[in-house]
Amino acid sequence: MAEVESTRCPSGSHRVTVPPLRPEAPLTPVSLAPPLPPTSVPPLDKAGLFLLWEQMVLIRRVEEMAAKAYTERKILGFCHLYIGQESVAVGAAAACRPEDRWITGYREHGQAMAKGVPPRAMMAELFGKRTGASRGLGGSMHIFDKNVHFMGGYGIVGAQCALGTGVAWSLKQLKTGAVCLCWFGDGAANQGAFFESMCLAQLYKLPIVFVCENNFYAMGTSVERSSAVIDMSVRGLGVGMAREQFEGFDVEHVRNRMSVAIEHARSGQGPVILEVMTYRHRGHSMSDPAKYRKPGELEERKQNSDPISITEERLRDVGVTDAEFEAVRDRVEVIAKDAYDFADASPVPDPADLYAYTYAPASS
Amino acid sequence: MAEVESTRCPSGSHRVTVPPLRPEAPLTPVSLAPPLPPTSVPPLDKAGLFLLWEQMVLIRRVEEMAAKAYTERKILGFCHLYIGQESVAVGAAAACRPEDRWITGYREHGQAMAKGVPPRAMMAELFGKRTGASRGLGGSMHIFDKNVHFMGGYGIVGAQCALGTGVAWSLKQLKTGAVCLCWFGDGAANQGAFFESMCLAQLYKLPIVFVCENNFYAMGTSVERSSAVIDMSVRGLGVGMAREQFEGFDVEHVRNRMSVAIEHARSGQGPVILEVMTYRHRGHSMSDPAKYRKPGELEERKQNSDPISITEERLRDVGVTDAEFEAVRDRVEVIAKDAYDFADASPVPDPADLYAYTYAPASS
Amino acid sequence: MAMIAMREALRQAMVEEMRRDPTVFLMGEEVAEYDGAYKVSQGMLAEFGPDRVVDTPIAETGFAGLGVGAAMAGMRPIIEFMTFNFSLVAFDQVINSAAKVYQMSAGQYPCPIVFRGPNGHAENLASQHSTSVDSLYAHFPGLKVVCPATPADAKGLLKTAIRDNNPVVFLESELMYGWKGEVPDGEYLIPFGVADLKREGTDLTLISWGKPVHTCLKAAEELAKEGISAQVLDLRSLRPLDHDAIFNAVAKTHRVVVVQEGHLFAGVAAEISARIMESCFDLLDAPVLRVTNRDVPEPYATILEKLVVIDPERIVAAARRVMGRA
Amino acid sequence: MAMIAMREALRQAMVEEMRRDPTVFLMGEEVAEYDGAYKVSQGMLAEFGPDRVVDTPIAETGFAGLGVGAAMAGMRPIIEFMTFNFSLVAFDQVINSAAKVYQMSAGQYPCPIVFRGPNGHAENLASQHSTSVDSLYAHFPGLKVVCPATPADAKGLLKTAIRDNNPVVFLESELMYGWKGEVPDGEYLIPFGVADLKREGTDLTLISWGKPVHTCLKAAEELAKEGISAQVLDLRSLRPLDHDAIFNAVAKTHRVVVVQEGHLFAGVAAEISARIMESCFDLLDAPVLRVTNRDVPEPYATILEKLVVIDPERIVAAARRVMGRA
Ligand SMILES: Cc1ncc(C[n+]2csc(CCOP(=O)(O)OP(=O)(O)O)c2C)c(N)n1
Ligand SMILES: Cc1ncc(C[n+]2csc(CCOP(=O)(O)OP(=O)(O)O)c2C)c(N)n1
Ligand SMILES: [Mg+2]
Ligand SMILES: [Mg+2]
Repeated sequence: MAEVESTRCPSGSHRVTVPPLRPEAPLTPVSLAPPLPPTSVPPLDKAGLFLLWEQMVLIRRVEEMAAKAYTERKILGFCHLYIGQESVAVGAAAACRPEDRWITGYREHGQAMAKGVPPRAMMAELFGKRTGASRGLGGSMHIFDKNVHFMGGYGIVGAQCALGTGVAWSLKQLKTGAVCLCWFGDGAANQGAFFESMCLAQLYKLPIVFVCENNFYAMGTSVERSSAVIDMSVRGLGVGMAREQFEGFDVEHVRNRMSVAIEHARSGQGPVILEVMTYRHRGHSMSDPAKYRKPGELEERKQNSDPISITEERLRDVGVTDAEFEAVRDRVEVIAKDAYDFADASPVPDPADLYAYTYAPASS
Repeated sequence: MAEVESTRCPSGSHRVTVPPLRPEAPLTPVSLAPPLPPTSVPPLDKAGLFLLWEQMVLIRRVEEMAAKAYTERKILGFCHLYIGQESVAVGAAAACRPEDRWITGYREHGQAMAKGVPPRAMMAELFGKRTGASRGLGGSMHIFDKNVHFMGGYGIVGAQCALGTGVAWSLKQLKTGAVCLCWFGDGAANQGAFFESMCLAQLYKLPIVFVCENNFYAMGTSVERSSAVIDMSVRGLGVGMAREQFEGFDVEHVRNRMSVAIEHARSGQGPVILEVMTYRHRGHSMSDPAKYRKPGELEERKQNSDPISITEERLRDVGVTDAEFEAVRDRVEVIAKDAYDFADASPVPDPADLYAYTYAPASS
Repeated sequence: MAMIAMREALRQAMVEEMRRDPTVFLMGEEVAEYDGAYKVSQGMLAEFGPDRVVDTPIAETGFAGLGVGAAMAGMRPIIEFMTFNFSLVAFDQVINSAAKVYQMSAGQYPCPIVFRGPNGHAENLASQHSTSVDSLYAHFPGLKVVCPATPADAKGLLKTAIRDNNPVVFLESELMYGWKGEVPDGEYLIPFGVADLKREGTDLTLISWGKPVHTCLKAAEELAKEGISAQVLDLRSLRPLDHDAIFNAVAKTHRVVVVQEGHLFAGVAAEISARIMESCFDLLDAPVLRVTNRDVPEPYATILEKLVVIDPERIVAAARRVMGRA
Repeated sequence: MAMIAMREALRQAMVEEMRRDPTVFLMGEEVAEYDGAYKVSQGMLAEFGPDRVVDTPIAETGFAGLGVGAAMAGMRPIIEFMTFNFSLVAFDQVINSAAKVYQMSAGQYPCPIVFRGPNGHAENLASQHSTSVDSLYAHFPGLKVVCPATPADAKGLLKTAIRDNNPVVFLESELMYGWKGEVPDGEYLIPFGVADLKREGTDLTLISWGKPVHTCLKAAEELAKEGISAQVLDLRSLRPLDHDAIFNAVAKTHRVVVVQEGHLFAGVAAEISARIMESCFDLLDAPVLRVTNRDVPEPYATILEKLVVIDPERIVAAARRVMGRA
């Protein structure tokens, strides 16, 4: 009876006699999505830029207060600060309409405030108080505010990309004209959830902008150590998505490029993936001493790439005075202090809240 | 007390006064992995090509037998035939060394036989017999044969990509000089597991070739309906991986391009992703009437792109005679019939096998 | 009352709800142009079009999460898993997103979504295609878990699921799609948390849900021949669970066998058993026994497979034991 | 005997095994250059280099599956999940690949892999970072599930896990990493499936595993003050489970409370309870009770969190009830 040896690999040492059938070149040339067009929104005037500066300063002050409260053990658990990245959220907000939805990860304080979550509600959430944005159930990682369409911070890296895709699905189907901004980090760009979301968003041409904030680190892992490609917007090429990478330290530049991307998504041309290069000044969370930075790196960044200083200089160049800066700083101080005091004085959640939010009531 | 309105989005209707800080262009130009070099393996001679033709014919005959056995209810459950795609597995095997590992999905009969799994062991597994490659525990979707380094068919779409990446990890660390060929379909190229595997394989420069067999359909969904990009090798761009797409109907062409990719991986240059365009002649599984094809599509493909006919014509051109073809066909018929008879006559598994393979014994 | 198959009952539920509420849509692999891998959604694309009956790529994490986000943003997705085996790929989205977002947002974002599809054993599909997920999902507060055993229940429960404001895991069975049963005419809904006594009896209660209810009914027939009067309680939903019905059954028959498809260890059957002990210890005349799959991954070969899955004989044997007759 | 912290005991186990067997390696997020998110792997990169102590991107499905493939191909990976919450993203790879490949291949490919990391409640981390996965993994045949409560057990069990030829899910606790205990000098291994009576008693048995063992010990102290002599049985592994130890305990004390972190429904505590009923019904003087988390997703605020998690008071209350004193 015949045996099966004939199905093994041939040795490959045969001589040339059969002419090849087809040429060797790859069949289809790769067609990449075209680059995004230049910015069409008008540049900001002095007042407009000053307002963005104020927002950045406010976000930073509120977070500095949070850092203080953390050392006082008024805030517990994880607390991931956004300090150093403020220009990205504030620039994006300046490019959005109020009805646009935002969804993001756990490093969301700055995004939440930029989108309009009141500092009081945010700080009270960090304190775990009943007056918090999520009534003390969510804490630092889970800020939600439906009033301003801030659809939450999430704790599972990358998972929010799929949620954002679904938000965009509904925005499209319900013909809202709104866009979803879906935020995540350089580390999250390795998650399957992110990839599948890109596949779906591009296939269905959903109104979503994936915003990867590349702050150079995912916890202690620098981006060169976590990925063979360090511009995460390049991930979009694999699914045919429009993409762009840009530096995010200048808030107006962020606003300009975001505007283009958001317009692309809003107009029905499909999703966009952006990588915004930024830098976090603090550790990953409050417990991280951030020893993984190169010597002098943080100082250099603070010196040259601090978004608040950069905008401050530009404002000085167009004549904003020390007194004007001081006045805003004072106002911000009052707001930040008020947020802290409000959170501190607020009541803790009621035990009834524990059982009230496991299931939504049966009728809509 | 100050309120929080200042943190809302500004209206964006400010006039031009502040000069922009940075230019608008994307920062870093995208650098794509360079194309693979041309083939360096010598062309096949007549005998070599004839051998590959024989293997393709054998695989097809064995699968046709399996189809018959399925209608006789000797094979149950899912049964995904490879008919029409034989050139891909056979061409790949001709480019591999025996110590190279293969891992794949559930449409693996052809790959298994090309890698050297005996038709008897394969058919007996389909029949659920004790003499089967997986002793009747695995069935059609889970053929394993450690002797020939065929590391299994798996049923969760895309999951094998992560396993293959791990196989490649060990091959590298254990300095075996072997390469892992990791097979999957066009549909699987949407799975997060596949994406994360690419990220890891590229980061660690593992000796793995990801082989996407694009047979135009994932069940009833054509590739244009499942993805915005229809060349799945393009997915590799997002992680910086060397890539190539080519047609897979000519077995020698497959062997040639596979050789280049495998050599790339073996030499330590890192992974490669290939898309091989192919076509399945049967339904997704035995129960699929495949009504989703365009009218005439299947006939056209069988006419113009059947890998066995294509190679047959080339062999005729170099003088292979009808008698020579017939002789091989007869031999193949004997082997396929033998596999069927062997499977049919083999004993069913012993009930003890049920409990023997849940846990491996404690000592290695 | 019309006699219709399970798949048609499920389709009727979806079609009626989609006509009623334009925010309901069905999404999953092969649900549209292919009419569903198991033809549950046959004809729905033609009626509702590709925006409401939506084929997806093979990206379960992606489209399960998409469903959750869509639910948060005002729609009511029905997400079909081709089978629930593949939901393990999307497990994080069901547990960490769907089940928790209402709580994390303190009620700001309800998540009205249905995850449905065939669960558990089919035939000769081997270990990766035979997982029962009941116990995995019922473990988690925030989810509702429903498992109909008849076409009538399937229709009424699925309509309730689609209108519910919470994530519902709706477990069907591939082997049952063709099974027929009488379905009431006109619109009706069946509330969650209400078990159904599918057969009355006095000596012992067989508690089950989903397809094994029928295995229990067969076993009860057998037992009747031996003079043992077994009643069959179909839980219909696991979350919420109908405590009262369980406890009434124990109070009536004092003997119970719980029959569950899938793995034994920390399964739903263990939960029922533990609860009965906790709440009705003194009512029990015998320990509650469980009949579940054997504790192995499911094999392909029929001869082995039959040893793994539950069958009437094993239920009868357990019943005899609780009756003190074994 | 040296007093060392849990994290050091775990590290000793890994280091000893890596010195002994060159195919063992550690892989996970932040395990190398950062010395581990919780410093369990401190110093290991320096000793073993980047090929054996390997940082990964945030790609749990990818690196869990990578581990399984590496195990099939001849190595012995230790895969660290930064926390087991994130293992839900990789759930399919643990269940459908790791637990089943030995069976699917009929023994051709054993899968000697350890998945380890902190499990369950930490503090103030809210719902997505507080999942206990014991019940999810123990449900599946093909996996072993181990959960040490002391540094000595942790070391001996982890060494056993690394040498085992099967996938082992090894559950630690973030809150325990700093806890110290005596660890024997020299090499030793602790077999799976052997429970440890952490405290002797005569009136009732508290059965637990992992961190709650200590909560039980505290409760036992309290109960002693009330004149109730409670023994504490630490299961140490859930799969395999030490039936004999459980049944001996029931035979001795006739009253049992099972204490489990995580959700109640279809949890491991239900399994223990159901098994006791099945095998020792007549030995029981009272129903077995369970103490677990409240049936809600875990909240952030301390005041609510404390209501959710188990504490000595709830165990004492349950113990009083089984003693008929409540
Ligand atoms: C799935 C998952 N894996 C791991 C973690 C733990 N973790 C939390 S944040 C983080 C780093 C994320 O880095 P990046 O995406 O760059 O965001 P960044 O913190 O820099 O804003 C990790 C690993 C998690 N939360 N979820
Ligand atoms: C995760 C997962 N989702 C869905 C399925 C069901 N399924 C089996 S094969 C298949 C299509 C796969 O198509 P493709 O990857 O193109 O491979 P082909 O069958 O064409 O060889 C689907 C959807 C599965 N097995 N696993
Ligand atoms: Mg980062
Ligand atoms: Mg295909």
